[in-house]
Amino acid sequence: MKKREITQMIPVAMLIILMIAGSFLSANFLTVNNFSNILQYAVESAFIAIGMTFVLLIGEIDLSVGSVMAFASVIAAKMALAKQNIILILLVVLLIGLVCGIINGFIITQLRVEPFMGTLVMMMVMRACTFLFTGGGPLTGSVDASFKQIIKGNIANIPIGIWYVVIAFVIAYLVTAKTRFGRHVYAVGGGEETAKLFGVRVERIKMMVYAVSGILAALSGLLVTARIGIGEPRTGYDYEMTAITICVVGGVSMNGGKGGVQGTFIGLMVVSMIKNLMNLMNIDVNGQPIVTGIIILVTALVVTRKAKGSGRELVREI
Amino acid sequence: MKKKIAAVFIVVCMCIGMSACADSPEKNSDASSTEESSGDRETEAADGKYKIGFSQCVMNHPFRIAMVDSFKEVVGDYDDIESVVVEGNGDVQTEITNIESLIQQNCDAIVVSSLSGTSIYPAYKEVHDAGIPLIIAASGCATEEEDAYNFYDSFVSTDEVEMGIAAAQCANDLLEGKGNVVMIRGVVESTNSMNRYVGWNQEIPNYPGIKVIAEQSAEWLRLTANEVMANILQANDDIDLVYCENDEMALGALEAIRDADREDEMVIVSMDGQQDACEEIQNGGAFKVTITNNSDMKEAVSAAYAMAQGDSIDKRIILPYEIVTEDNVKDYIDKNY
Amino acid sequence: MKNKNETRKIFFQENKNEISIAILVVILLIVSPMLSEFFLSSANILNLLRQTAYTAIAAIGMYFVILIGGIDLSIGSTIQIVGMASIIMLNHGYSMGITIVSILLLSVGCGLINGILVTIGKLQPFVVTLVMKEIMAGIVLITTGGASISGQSIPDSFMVIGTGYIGIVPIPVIIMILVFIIAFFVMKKMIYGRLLFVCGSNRRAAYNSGVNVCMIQISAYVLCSLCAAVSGLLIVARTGAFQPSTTGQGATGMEMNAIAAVVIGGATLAGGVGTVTGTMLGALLYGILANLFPLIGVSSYLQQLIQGLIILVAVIISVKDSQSIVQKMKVRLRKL
Amino acid sequence: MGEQKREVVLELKGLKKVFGETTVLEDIDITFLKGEFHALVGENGAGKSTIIKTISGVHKPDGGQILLYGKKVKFNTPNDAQRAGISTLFQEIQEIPEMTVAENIFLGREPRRSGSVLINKKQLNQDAERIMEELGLSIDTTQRMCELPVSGRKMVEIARAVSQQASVVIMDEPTANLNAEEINALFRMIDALKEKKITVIYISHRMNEVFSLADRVTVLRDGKKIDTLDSNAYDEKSLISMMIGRELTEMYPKRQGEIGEVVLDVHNFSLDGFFQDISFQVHAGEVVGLAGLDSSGATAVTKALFGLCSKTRGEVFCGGRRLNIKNPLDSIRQKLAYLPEDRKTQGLFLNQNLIFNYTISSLWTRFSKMGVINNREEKERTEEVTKALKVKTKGLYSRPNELSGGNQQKVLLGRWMLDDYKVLILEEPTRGVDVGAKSEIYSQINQLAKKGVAVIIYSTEMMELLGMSDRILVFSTGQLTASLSKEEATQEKIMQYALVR
Repeated sequence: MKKREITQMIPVAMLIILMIAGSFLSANFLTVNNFSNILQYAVESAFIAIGMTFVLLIGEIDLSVGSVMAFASVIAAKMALAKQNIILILLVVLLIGLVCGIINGFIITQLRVEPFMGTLVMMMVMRACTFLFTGGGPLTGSVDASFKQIIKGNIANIPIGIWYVVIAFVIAYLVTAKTRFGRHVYAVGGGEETAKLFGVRVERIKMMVYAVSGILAALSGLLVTARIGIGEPRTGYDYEMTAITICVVGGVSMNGGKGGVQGTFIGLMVVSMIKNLMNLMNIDVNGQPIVTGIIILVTALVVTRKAKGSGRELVREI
Repeated sequence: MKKKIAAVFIVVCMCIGMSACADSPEKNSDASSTEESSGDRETEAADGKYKIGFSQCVMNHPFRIAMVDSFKEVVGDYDDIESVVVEGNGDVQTEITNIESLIQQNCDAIVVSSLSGTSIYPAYKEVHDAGIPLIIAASGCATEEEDAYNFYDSFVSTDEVEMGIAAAQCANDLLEGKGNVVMIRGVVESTNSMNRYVGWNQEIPNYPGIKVIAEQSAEWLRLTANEVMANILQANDDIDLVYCENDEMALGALEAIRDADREDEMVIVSMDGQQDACEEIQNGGAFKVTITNNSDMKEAVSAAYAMAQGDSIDKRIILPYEIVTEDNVKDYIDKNY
Repeated sequence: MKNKNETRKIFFQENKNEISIAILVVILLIVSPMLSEFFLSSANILNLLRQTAYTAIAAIGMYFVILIGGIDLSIGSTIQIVGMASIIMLNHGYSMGITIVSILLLSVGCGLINGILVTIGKLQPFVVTLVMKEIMAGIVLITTGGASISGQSIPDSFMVIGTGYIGIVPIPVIIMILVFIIAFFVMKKMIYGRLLFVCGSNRRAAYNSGVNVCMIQISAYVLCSLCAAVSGLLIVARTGAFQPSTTGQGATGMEMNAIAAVVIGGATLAGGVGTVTGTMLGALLYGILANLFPLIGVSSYLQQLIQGLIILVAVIISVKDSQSIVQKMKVRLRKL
Repeated sequence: MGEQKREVVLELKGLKKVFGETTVLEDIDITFLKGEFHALVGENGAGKSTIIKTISGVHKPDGGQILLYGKKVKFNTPNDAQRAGISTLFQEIQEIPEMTVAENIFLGREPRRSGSVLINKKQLNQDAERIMEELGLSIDTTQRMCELPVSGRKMVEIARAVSQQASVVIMDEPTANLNAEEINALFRMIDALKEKKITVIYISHRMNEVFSLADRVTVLRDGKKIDTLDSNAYDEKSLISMMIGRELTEMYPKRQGEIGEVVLDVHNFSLDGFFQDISFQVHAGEVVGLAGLDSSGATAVTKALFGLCSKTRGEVFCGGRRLNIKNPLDSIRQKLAYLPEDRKTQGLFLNQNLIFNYTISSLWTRFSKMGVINNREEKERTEEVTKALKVKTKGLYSRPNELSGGNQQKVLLGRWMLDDYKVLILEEPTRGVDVGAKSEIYSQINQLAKKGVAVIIYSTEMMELLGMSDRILVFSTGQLTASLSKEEATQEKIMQYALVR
């Protein structure tokens, strides 16, 4: 079994163990509509986790996704309450995501600010703008049903949320595995100097990655608005940390160049299942981060051990 | 090399030095450890206007914002009150700093609404030491035996423990004594969630027929409540009543119940009396009862105004809470919105 | 003999960052009284320093970790767990001495776990400390069930740490100055400080020069948790009761404030750059803003916006310096 | 083969390159013919790598022109050179470890499905497969680069060059750390390139490779071109003499220090995979040179002595006591000193001031009491050393990356002069150092030797070893093949013992 398969097996093994344990612990865990329920409520985390996967693949980080999500959600709510047509709302949301992503990219690539600090600033600024826009409380009122259909409707009697998750991951997989942009993302993450040497425009790739992350965060903000029908400025607290958790559980390495969107999907399923299981078993939800935390440590320790087995080096690693 | 230490010491000494030489205004005496007797402050303010400060703990919840708006509106009616509002962001350290800045601004009376329970008591002590009357509005307060009890002068709020008890009674009436209840709590560590929980657990034991089959937290958020409720619906087939600790979560739960189209199987009891919750009760869905928390600051301001003028106010002013049900929801909406 | 302006030139050239931050702080100190006449009163300044003390001590701990090129997101939860443990122990009648010693041991334990996982386990510091933060926060919420624990029999000597005064200066401020002096002495005069700089700058070169890189890295995480414990003790000693923090509701946690203070002070996350004075000034800047905003009635969200922009400006200034160094290095590397 | 008129592919006219104040290349005129195997030979520092880096666009020439098929070309990035058909294999392998072989070959030029944005994965692998067969390789193109041995990764780089329809392939020391049959595979590849009429520019220290393959050889010395010879117009002796040219002049200061008793005694020292049972002795005041071609194990010995490698076997005695060294800290405590090969990444702290760089290893012993550093003493001693080494710097507070290569090396040497060490291990002491600084470093080494320090020098520059050392140990494929005293050691003899048989 080649080394690469082993490292990708771990998240899958984690998933299977969880399913088996779940079926014992709660009778109606392993049912079709419970899983459709899990997938339906994982749409927002899925979009943000995919965006975060791209950023982690180039070896950097984006802390501003939670706040961008909230800002887009609040703007979309304002427009939806004013009964604007859905296409216009979608365009505005995409624009917000794009602009935030490009600002992030500009701060990091042109001003040479470290990704952690650059996106932390964006997080604080966007969160403040969100609350200043709504004046603190949520924007309430009645939203017409067709707007809610974005997340509530069914296509071929499968809830639309599941379609979003599946389509998003298929597109993301195609982009990372099959397009030149996707391969260059891995190249930048795997060896930036080498990539630059062979004509990969590293800075352009980074800008595009942050734009993708911003757009996906804004889209998930739109979905939240459709789901709850109001503009809640407190949306998206800690979503960036959850997204990083999902990616790391899925085997994406934070040094860049390793892991993939398929791992992130498994990570998403693992994390969502834990939350769902805890709700079903009526366990205090505060315990959930402990379980995910331990899973991360186990997968991370095992994955790094596996990578160590490469050839015999002369000088000892420190 | 020694010069490098100077860079910091200049700044730190300047702070301490300035504070020592600055002529500390006679009103707030040095916060030395000697107990400052609170009663005998002069009553009238310098220019005949009274300054009342209001420290709100967090500004991201409609109920909290409603309190600040009503405070400003009520103060507007009095012509000789000048209001100072400071806003926290949920972090108790910021709240303490805000209250201290109210003390610096020589307020004649301070109204505080806090979520942080015991961690805020040092700020109450400082207000007390500075001899400024302190009114606690709509938040947890010290019980008799705690020493913080004598720091504040008046507690003007709906008694949330009472609201918890009322919620239990409503649940019992709706279920006629028997049924399964799902409880969705707010941020478990915030005091008003804690008080409502205490109230509910005091009352429920005397209705043996009612069983709480699920209890989860949804952090006051509609989106989280939506997901948590969807999961709970998966796990439990016969649910008769859903009790939420605020309207936001109740509306989120309602959304999930409608998605699972089980609205006719259960009823919803919640608190806060928000506008969209009342409208939900009006068009008669599963949403049956909401117990209104009183965000009206009239009593609090009048208590502060009186204290500023030196006359005393009794220690506990309990604002009535209203139970809004289908029949009285119409006039409640006309009155408030 | 080296002439006067020679040493002065070196002094300015060496501490460009610290001086630019000190100037920013002084400007703020001059502008603030104009904005609000209550700023310059003695009680307000002392309160400002008291509030800054908690963040400053935690930031000095964070400085050690950032200097060696790592990061520690778990100090927020360390402060929580320290607070909880101390109140529980005092309620069970342990003496103050035993409580404080066991608290410091507890935080050393947390620091060791972080350090060992990062150094020996070779894991990403971000992931390790994020996980530790979640685990510790979970432990706090489960043991307290979210309710606050009020201290029944808190000895006065414990309360004095949080609420007492020496002369007019609150004890936490004095402890802050003490921690700063110790840290300054360690970084300037002790071998340990020199080894931190060296490990942060180039791990392989440090190893080749006979530095025990693993021990230094682990000790940095232990120091960081220790400082967080001191800060936690001060916070809980002030109230005599423990309240699980509701900061989850969006206020940037203690760790983000500490990281911001260190970075404003001129340090870079890559390691090897930054001084204790810079961190101290960064924390002071943060404290002054936090004190000034309520005085002039700025809404809490406008505060967060302004703080974010100030961090950006400070980071760009410090990046300009280290950038020129890194730029030159890259060019040289390509030449050889 | 006669001098028939073949088409000139690449021509360098009056090429000039200056680093700081030293001119590294001076009016170089070389022509490369189509399909020929052209070797560049010369000592270390003769300018071979600089020529390649200038051609391949890593550096910009400071004078003269590069003509490709007669037209003047200008490359500002290596990518422009590649597109123009000149691809280069640098000494360090340029690869993305986690991506597959096929992706590494076509990095930046992935074939796209007609019209769509998607990569045509099938075609990508097919093209890679095709190139592999063409060059007679059996590497599975879906494997990841990090799973291949070093030779495999080198082959992939060559395949990448071929896939770029390169008309010129430049190789810098390609056979370094390759074993015998890997080298044969490389030669077979080079023959395949020759059939495809691709010009190969080849740099190597290994004379046997040069003799067996090269059509033409250009000899370089001190940045100037000596001559270009056809394959039949030279033999090993004349080539080496042309390379050396200058006799052992005053370049290496004489030293008559007397040789003391044995300081370092090594008995069948071995590290599996790198060297087997090496035994030698080093006396106080004696300079021992370690000579050996790449992957001969010489540099592994120096690293193992200083404690950088794990799982070494055999005994090492220092001053009579058996050394049990697990890491560099033990070595320093036993008074061993070590100057690493690559000063930038393994030696210096580029963003700390000079005092930090100087005193790091002698803080415990010289400059501190109970953990407190004595700053005044530190500044005085570092000032002394800086004057002694004549390091050109703006002051003790400047950073190493503001210094030239020579001054940086002096700072590193100065680090081990602040305390008295018994054994000084040097790796490539004067690599990338200008001539002026070289002689100062040599005189310092001699002074240290005079004071009784046992010095071990590993260097790929044979001239340096001959000039400096009292005894030369020659290594080849992990074995100690010869121990030549100062008198009997000559370039030819060293080369004989060093060459891979």
